[in-house]
Amino acid sequence: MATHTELGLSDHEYALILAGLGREPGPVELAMLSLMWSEHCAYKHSRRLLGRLPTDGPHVLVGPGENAGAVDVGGGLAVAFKVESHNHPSAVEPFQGAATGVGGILRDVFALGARPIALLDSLRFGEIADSARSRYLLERAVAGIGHYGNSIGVPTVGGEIYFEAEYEQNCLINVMAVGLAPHERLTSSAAVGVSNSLVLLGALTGRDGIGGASVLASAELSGGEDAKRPTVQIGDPFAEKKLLECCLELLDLGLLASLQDLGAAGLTSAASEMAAKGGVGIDIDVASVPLRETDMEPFEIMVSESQERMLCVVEPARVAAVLEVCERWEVLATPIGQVTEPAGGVGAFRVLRHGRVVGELPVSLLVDDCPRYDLAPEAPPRGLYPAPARRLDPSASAGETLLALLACANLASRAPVFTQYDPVVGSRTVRRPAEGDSAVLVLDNGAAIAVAIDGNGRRVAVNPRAGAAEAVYECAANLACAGAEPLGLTNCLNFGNPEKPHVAWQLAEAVDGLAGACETLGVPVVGGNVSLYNESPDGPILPTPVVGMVGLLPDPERAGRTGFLQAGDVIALAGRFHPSRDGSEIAKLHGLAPEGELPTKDLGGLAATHALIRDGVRSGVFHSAHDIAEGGIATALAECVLAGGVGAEVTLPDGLDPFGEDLGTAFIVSGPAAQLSGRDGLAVLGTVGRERLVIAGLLELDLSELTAAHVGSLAVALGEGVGPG
Amino acid sequence: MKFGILRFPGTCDERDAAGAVGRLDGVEAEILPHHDRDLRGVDAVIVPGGFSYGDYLRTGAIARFAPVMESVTEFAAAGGIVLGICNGFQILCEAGLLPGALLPNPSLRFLFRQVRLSVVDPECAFTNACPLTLSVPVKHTTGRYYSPDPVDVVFKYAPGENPNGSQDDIAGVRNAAGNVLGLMPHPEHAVDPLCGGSADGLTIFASIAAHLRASASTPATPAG
Amino acid sequence: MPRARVLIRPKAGILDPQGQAVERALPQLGFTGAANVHVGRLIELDVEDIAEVAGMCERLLANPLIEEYEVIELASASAGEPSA
Amino acid sequence: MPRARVLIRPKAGILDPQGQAVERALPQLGFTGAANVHVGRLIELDVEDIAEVAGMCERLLANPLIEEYEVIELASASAGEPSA
Ligand SMILES: Nc1ncnc2c1ncn2[C@@H]1O[C@H](COP(=O)(O)OP(=O)(O)O)[C@@H](O)[C@H]1O
Ligand SMILES: [Mg+2]
Repeated sequence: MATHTELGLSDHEYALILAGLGREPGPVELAMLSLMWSEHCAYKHSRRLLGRLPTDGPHVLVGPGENAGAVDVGGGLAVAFKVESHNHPSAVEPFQGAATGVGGILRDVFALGARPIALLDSLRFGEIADSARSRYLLERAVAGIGHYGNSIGVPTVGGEIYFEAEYEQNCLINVMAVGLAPHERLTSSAAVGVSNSLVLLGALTGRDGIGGASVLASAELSGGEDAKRPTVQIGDPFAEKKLLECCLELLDLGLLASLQDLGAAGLTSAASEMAAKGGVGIDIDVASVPLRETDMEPFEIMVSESQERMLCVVEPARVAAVLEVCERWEVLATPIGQVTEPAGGVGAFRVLRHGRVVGELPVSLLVDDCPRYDLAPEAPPRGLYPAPARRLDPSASAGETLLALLACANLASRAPVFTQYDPVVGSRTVRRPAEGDSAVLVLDNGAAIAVAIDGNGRRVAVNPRAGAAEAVYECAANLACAGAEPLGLTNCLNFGNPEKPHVAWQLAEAVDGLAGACETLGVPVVGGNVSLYNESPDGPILPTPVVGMVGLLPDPERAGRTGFLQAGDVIALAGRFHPSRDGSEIAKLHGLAPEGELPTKDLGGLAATHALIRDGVRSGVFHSAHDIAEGGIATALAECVLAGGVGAEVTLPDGLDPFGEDLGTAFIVSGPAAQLSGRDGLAVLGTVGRERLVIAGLLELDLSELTAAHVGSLAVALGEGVGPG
Repeated sequence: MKFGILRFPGTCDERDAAGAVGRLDGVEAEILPHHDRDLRGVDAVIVPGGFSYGDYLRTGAIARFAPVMESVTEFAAAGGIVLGICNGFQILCEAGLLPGALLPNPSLRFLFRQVRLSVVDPECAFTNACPLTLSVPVKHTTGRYYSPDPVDVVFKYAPGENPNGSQDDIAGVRNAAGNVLGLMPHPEHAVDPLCGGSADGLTIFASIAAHLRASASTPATPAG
Repeated sequence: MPRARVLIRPKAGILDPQGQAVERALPQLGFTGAANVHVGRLIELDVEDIAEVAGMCERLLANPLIEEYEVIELASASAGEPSA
Repeated sequence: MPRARVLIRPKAGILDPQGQAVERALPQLGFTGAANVHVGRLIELDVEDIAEVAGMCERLLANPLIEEYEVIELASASAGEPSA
C-alpha cells in the first residue's frame, strides 16, 4: 500500500487527516483522501485567490461552484459554459489527451442540463518552426479534438493557438464548451432525498487514469513518461453521444433529482461533492459497479477516471423508468448506492463491498477540510524568460515586416486547423471560423450569442496584472465586433508551480488583473478551472490565463464580420489606441524577450469604445468591424482585406506605430461614407477598394502577396498527415 | 407529406435534416429511431449524417443491421424515395442499396469545406428543382467514392473542387431504379443564408417533395 | 473456445493512403528500404465455431468490394492475448 | 527482401471501443457466442532487415503508450499478398 507521501500528501496534511478522522485511514480511505486533497480537486493554492473574482451579475443563473456556469439569454433560455484544461494528459498522449479533454468539458455542460451547442479550443505549443515534437503535438491534439467534437455532433466554432518556446515540454490544451437549456432543465449536482438511489450511467469502469488527478495534474512533468502510462484514458465519443442524449431525455422527463459528471478522481469526487452540496451522506457498494476488468480493488473502483460516465440521484419509484430510458439509448445504468441521512449534520461517505464497509469518511473531511494555502508571492527579477530567436531583421521594410507577421506561426491562417473541425452541425452557426472575430450562434428565441476565447501568455509574462486584464478586454472586443454584449465569463488559469514565489506572484497578479477588468466591463465570472504545475525541468510555461466569454446580440442577421465588404466603403479607426512594442509579436520576431511595460488603458474610454462598436454593428452602420490585436494596426488591416477579399487604401495617423500592440482597445471598422464620416469616436483612415493594401508612405502589397504569406507556417507544419498511430 | 429521418446511436445531423425538410411548405419531418421497424407511414426516408455506432469498424457497417434498415430496404424495393447524406450514404452503400463504397480521404483527415456541386441529371426525383450548380458543405473523413462498375451519377464536384479524391469527381449516385440516392455533401447545412451563405441545399429536398406530389397525382410514374 | 485472427487488407488496386503515409514517413525516421506497405485491420475474437468467421467477414467485418480477408485459427483462447 | 506482418492491438486494460462495438453487433446478425473481440491494425511491408521492424513500431507504426505490437516474418515478399 502506498504511503501518504507517495500519494502526494504532505506530512502536515496527513496529520490533519489523522486529527479529523481520529484514526489512521485505511487503504481505500487514503486513496480517496489523497485525490480529494490534490491540487486538482481541492484548489489548495488557488481557492483563496479565486474569491477575488466578481461573480454577481444581472444575467447570472448559475455561478461558480456547479459543474458549469450559466447565464440568462431571454425567452426562458439559459446558456451554460465553462473552459477546462487537459494539459498534462495531452503532453503524454496528445490525441487521447485532447479528445478526452473535449469529452470532459462536454459532460460538465450537460451535467447542468444543457445541450452542448459549441466548442472552442485554446491551444499552446512550442515553436513549430524548430520542434518536430511540437508539430507532432499540434497535429495529434487537433486531430483528437476534431475526433471527439465531430463524432459527438457538437460544432467547434472557434479557438486560438499560440506557439512559444516555453510551452515546448508542457503544451496547453484548454477547451470551452457552451450549452443551451430551458431554465427549467437546469439541474444541480446537489444530492437530495435520503434513501434516494445513486445510479451510475455510461461506460464500464476500468483502470483508466488511476491517480490521474494527483499524479498528472498536480505535479510537474519530469522525464520518465513511462511511469504515467497506465493513466492514459481513451475517449469514446460514441459512448458519450449516447450518454448525452440519454441524460437530456431523463431530465426532460423529470426523472432525475440531480446529475453530476465523473471527471478527475472519478466516483470519489463526483459522489462526495454531490453529498457535500446536498448536506447528506452517501453509500456506494463497489461490488455493484460494472467493471471492464474483473479483478479491480475497491480503491481502484473508487478513483478510476474511466471516461463517459455520469452519476445521478433518482427517487426509488423512478429507478425503473430511468433504467428503461437508458436501455433504449443503449446506455448502461446501474444502481450503485444511495443517499443517507447525515448524522448530527455530518454526512458520511461509506464505501461498501457486498454490503461490508471497506471505508467510511466524513464528507466534510473529503470536500472541505483540505487546507487552503496562502501563496508567498514575490516579484521576480527581470529576465525570467529568455529572448526568442530573431526571425526578422529590424531593418526590414514595412512591407517585408507585414508579410513576416502574417506568415508567423502566431498570426498565420488557422484554416489548416479549423477545417478539421465541423463548424456547422446543429444548424446554429451564423459566423464560422475566420468570418468574424467571435463565433455567432442563433438561439431558438431568435436572438444569438457570440462566443470567443482569448489569452496571450507572452503579454502576461511582461506584466501579469495588465496582461490578464488585456485578455478580458480583447475577448470583450471580439464580442463587440459581433455586435454582442458580454453576459458572463469563464477562465482557465494555466500557471507553473505555485509553491515557487514568482509563479505565486504571477498567479496572484493575474487574478487581480482579471478581477479588475471584469469589474470595469461589468462582466461576472461564472466558472472556470485552474491548472497549476505546468512546468518541465526547463522551467515554467508562460503564465497563461485563458478567458472565454459569452455575449448576446438581438439580431443574428446583423452579426458583425471581419472582412471589408464593399468597394467605396470608408475605413475608420475607433478607440484610444496607444500601441507599444513590449511583448508584441514584432518584438518576438525581432528576437526580444517578453519584458518591459504594457500600455496603460483608459478604462472609461475602453468601455465606451466597445459600446460604440457594438451599437454600430447592431444598427448595420458598420459593414465590418475587427479589433486590433497581435501584429498591430497594419496586421489588422491586412486581416480585414484577407477576410473580405477586397483591398484598401489608408493613411495612418501621424506617428502611429503600424506594428505596435494595445490589445482590446481599438478597432478597424468600415461602412458607407455618409454614415461614418464625421461620426463621433471614429477617425477616418481611407477607403475599401481594388486588390491591394496600400498604407500611405509605408507599404503597398497585392492581395495575392498577402494571401500567400498568410497561408503561412501552420499550413507547412500541418502539411501532411502523420498517418496511423 | 411526411419525411422520416432515421436516427441511429451516434447519428448527429438528424435535427438539421428535420429542420431543413420542415422549411418546405406542407412537409413535416419525423425522427425514426433505429430500433423500431415501423416507418410510420412516411412518404420519403432520409438517412442523415453523423457517426452511427461511432464509425467503428467501418463507416456505416454496423448501422446497416439496425431493425429500421430492414423496413427501409423493403420501402426502397417498393420504389420509396430514400436519400442518404454522408454517413447515410455510407450506410446505404454498406446495405447494398447503392453501388460502390466510400474510402478514407487521401489526407486521412476530417475535412470541412464549402464546395460547388454540378448537377449531372437535373430531371430526377432528387434534382428537378435544383439549379445546375449548388454550393453545399462537405464534412467527412471517409468520402472518397469508389465503384469498380459504372454507376448512375447525379452530383459531381465542380471542376477543381473534388475534396477527397473521389473517382470521377463523384459526389452523389443513385440506384438503377432511381429512387435511392446517396451523396457526401450536406444539403441540410445549406438551407438558410443566415447559417452559411447558401440555401442551395434546400432545392434537393424541394425536388423530392415535388416528385412525390407529381407521383401522387399520377400514381403510375416510376421514380427517377 | 477457438480464437480467430482475422486479417483485413485493402484489395489490390485500391488506393491505400495509410500505407502510403507510412511508406513516406519511414525514411524520415531513418528507416530506408521499406516498400509495399499496406495498412489494414486486425480483428481477434473467441468464437464457438471457427467455420462461422468467414460469414462474419462477408457480412460485417470486411467489405468484400474494397477489402480482402484472411482467417487464421489460433491455438486457443490463449494466454498472452489481451482480455476484455 | 523479407516481408513483415505487424499486428497492433490495444494494450490489455485499455478501452477498445471498436472491439466492443463489434462484439455488440455480432449477435444482432445471428452470430452468437463471440467474445473477447478486439480490433487493431494490420501492417504489412517489405523490409531490408526484419530486425528493424520493432524500431519502426516503437517510433511510428504503433503507439506504445496504448498499443502492443507483434512482428511476424512472412516467408518472403510472397505471391498472394496484395502489391502496390
Ligand atoms: N479560475 C476560476 N474562476 C472561477 N471559477 C473557478 C475557477 N476555477 C474553478 N472554478 C470553479 O470551481 C468549481 C470546481 O471546478 P472543477 O474542479 O474544475 O469542476 P469539475 O470537477 O466540475 O470539472 C467549478 O464550479 C468551477 O467553475
Ligand atoms: Mg464536473
